[in-house]
Amino acid sequence: MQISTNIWQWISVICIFGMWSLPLYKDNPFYRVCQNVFVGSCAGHAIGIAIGNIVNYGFEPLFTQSKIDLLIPVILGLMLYTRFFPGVAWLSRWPVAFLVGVGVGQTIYASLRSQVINQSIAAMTKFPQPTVGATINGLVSLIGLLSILTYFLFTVPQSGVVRGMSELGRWMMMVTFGVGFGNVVSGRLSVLLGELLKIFGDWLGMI
Amino acid sequence: MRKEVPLLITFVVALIVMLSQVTTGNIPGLGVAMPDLFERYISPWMTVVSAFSLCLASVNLIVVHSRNISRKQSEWIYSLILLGTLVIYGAWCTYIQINPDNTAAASNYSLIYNYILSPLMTGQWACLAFYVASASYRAFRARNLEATVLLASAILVMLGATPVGGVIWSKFPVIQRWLIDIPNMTGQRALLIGAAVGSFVACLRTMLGIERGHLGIGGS
Amino acid sequence: MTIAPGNVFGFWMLIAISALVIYTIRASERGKFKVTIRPIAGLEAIEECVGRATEMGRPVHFSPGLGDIVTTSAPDTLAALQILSYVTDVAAKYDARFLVTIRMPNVYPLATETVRQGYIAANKADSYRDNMVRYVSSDQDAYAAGVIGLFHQEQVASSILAGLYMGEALLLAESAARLGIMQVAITASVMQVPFFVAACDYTVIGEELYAAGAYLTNDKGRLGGIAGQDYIKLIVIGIILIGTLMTSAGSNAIQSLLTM
Amino acid sequence: MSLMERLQNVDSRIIYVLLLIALSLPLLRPIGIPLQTDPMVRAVYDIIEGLDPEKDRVLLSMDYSPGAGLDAEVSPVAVVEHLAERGIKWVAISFGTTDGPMMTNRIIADLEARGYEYGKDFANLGYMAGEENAVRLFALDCLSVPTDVRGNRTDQLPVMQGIKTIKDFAFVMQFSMGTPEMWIRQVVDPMGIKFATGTVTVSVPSIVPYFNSGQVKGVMGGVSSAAQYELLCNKPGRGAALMDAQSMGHLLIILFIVLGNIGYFMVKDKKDNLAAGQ
Repeated sequence: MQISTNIWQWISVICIFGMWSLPLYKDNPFYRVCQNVFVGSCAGHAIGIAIGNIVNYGFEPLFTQSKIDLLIPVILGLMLYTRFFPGVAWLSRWPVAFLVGVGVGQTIYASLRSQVINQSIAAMTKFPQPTVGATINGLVSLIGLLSILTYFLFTVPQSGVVRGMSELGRWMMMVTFGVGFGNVVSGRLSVLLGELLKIFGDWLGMI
Repeated sequence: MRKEVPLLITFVVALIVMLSQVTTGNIPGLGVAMPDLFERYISPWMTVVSAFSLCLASVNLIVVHSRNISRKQSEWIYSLILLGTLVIYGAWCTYIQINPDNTAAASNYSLIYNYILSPLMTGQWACLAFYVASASYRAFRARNLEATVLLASAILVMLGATPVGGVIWSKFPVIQRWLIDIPNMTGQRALLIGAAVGSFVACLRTMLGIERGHLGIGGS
Repeated sequence: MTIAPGNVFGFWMLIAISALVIYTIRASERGKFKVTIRPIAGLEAIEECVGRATEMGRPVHFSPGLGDIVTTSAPDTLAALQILSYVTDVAAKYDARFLVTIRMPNVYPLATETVRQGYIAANKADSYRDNMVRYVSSDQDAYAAGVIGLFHQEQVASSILAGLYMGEALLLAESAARLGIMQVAITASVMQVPFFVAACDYTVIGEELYAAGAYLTNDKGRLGGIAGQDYIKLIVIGIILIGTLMTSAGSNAIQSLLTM
Repeated sequence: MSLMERLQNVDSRIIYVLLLIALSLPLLRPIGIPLQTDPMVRAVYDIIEGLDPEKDRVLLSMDYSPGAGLDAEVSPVAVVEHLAERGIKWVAISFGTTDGPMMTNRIIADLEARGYEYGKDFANLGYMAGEENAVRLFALDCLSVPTDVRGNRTDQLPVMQGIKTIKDFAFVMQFSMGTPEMWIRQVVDPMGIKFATGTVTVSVPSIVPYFNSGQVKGVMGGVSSAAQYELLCNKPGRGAALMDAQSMGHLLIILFIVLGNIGYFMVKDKKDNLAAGQ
């Protein structure tokens, strides 16, 4: 065992313990300090990056490469702040409308193309499959898919076949969620293991 | 003007972005293609406007905490700590962004980033492992048949995912594979299709200005 | 300008289903057909959430999720904002202490506007405070840390989480559960649902997120949109069934059509 | 309070401490539980075994950041170790995150310390901005990156000689924290290259459909894949020790679920009996 003599190593381990003190002990001043340092530093870092973006992607090309079109986002950006002046507060809707437009435009076709159409194509299986097992798997997939889609039919009265299908759909979803949970467990444990390696390896020198 | 312009902006921008994904070739009469329009204008504009909105949101953060401090509200000391670190990181990071040549400042900043901010982040992440454990214990109860199905598939996957499962029974990894490949893939696919349909309609309503509450314009 | 190869079918399908949805919205608005949605238990619980907090004299927390409005998470966030609009109404009605936390800076102006308008509409403009909507941090981990801090500091009584969530979902939900906070989660993020199911009192899943706005407000136009959504799903089910039959018969015509 | 009620109400902190112990002990004293190899991991190994060290070169797309921790980092370390062992030359580039080049440098530092030569055995082309568009651009013209992270001209690097487009690489592997759609859309489908991916455990189920369809030839997901890979290479490293800890963690969590349920049913039965007796 050889404890690290690097001051930064100590600081980083203190930070880890600070964050852990909430679950392992309870709400306490040490945790609160760490938590506020964390939120403050992340917010500060983000401000730095944002101002960097305004300068490097806005003012710099605007003034040195005279890309006049960049006046538009700069003005739109400044319009966000008109909300503080009641008379012209309505102007702050413009940049918001721009941002929403970008998001909506990005999604409207992409979700249809990559999620609806491509996934539908992937769902079209050839029956019968070469083996009995594969055929059964194919049937499970097809019926499962249709039943979950049926579950999400909001306006169709839930009776008869629809009811049966959507019940089945709920079951399929429960399996999916169970698999999701089981799978995430190993991922989360790995992160904790990584921290333990830091503590036992880099800091205490036991590994 | 107050209502129409924002709705028009959303529509036009959304149309350009959408068409940039669908079309190729120049727009008749303009000599520029939709994808270029998006890459050269809309996308960099968005970066700049987003940066301004981050500053706006930060103003809110600073105001809320300054108020806590000036009114000496309970726990104002934590607000002071938050603002203090915000100023240090904010000023330092801004300096580096604007003066990329100063490598000394950058390497010092990476020290406080790598050894303070980063361990706080991963420390917090690691808490997820704790919470997974306590949620498993406290909440994953076989209250009804559906919950039992969820539990059973979770346990089977966990057993299959680690070597110890294979040691207990050699079929666990096979079952895990099957659960991931067949029912899980089916479920994911169905939820993906459903969500895409839902989000399509939401986008359409917003693009056409039927949904406008987020702009603070009442009534549809 | 031409449609890029591989997008021909998609483009025309977009046009066709857009027309279909616009038609169902208009028809529903004019009362041509009546749309009823099956009950969604989790959404009914929102009022209980706010009521409980009011009784206890402690705040209600709302989060519109970790998603942005300039990326493909836009619809999730917009749907969450519709829910926010409803929660604001209820909070204003009950005079509850209200707290909205924001991760994405772009969402901040939208959320403040939604809440402010909500209070004005409820004739409670005086009760609106500018610290009701708080930006926390654009980093998802720091956001979670900040919100957990607020849970402790403000002694939050109930929490409504709507929109897109990532790994932090469990950090928020389990910390709240340990404090005995009543929670409703509404999300289409498949990976996070099991954790919400484990830690929250009510979970509304998948596409129900996008239907929530219509469900809560009973707005005829929105309900018409939901009906349109159902028709699209029926079309998709039809395409998959026909495609499967034709594939089994040895033809790839449907696949070729869809990837045209 | 009866034992059963107590079993239902164990303090979370006790659970956390038990979890810490269960994970720490195997780290300090590895048990050596035998591993089974996943066909998706084996596929990656087989591809690299099949490469010719004389002429084949490999491209690694390093798209993960330190935030993802160990789960993202172990797979590339195991694969690069295998490449180095077999003497296959590789080139790294990053599209997904600006942290990518730094993560590559960590791996390179270790190799250089053991006598491998930068520029001849491997190179780090740094970060290329533009996400999907950048991937497409690089695939069509690999020299569109003018210099590497050390300021060498890309076309002068010995390891880059004869490489013009992505098709000149015998094998491409992306290491990320998510799913490889970017590469599939822009390169794999249109240009038909041999492609595999390494990611974090959580993302594996979403990649399975692409493995089944053959678009992705092999998948590594997190610590467990890396441990299996090290075993295939006969070089048990960190991964194998971590897997023992993983196993213990999983068993403990399953135990918690079972205990919670036993307590729940016992108490419920008792209540049901009381209700029936009244």
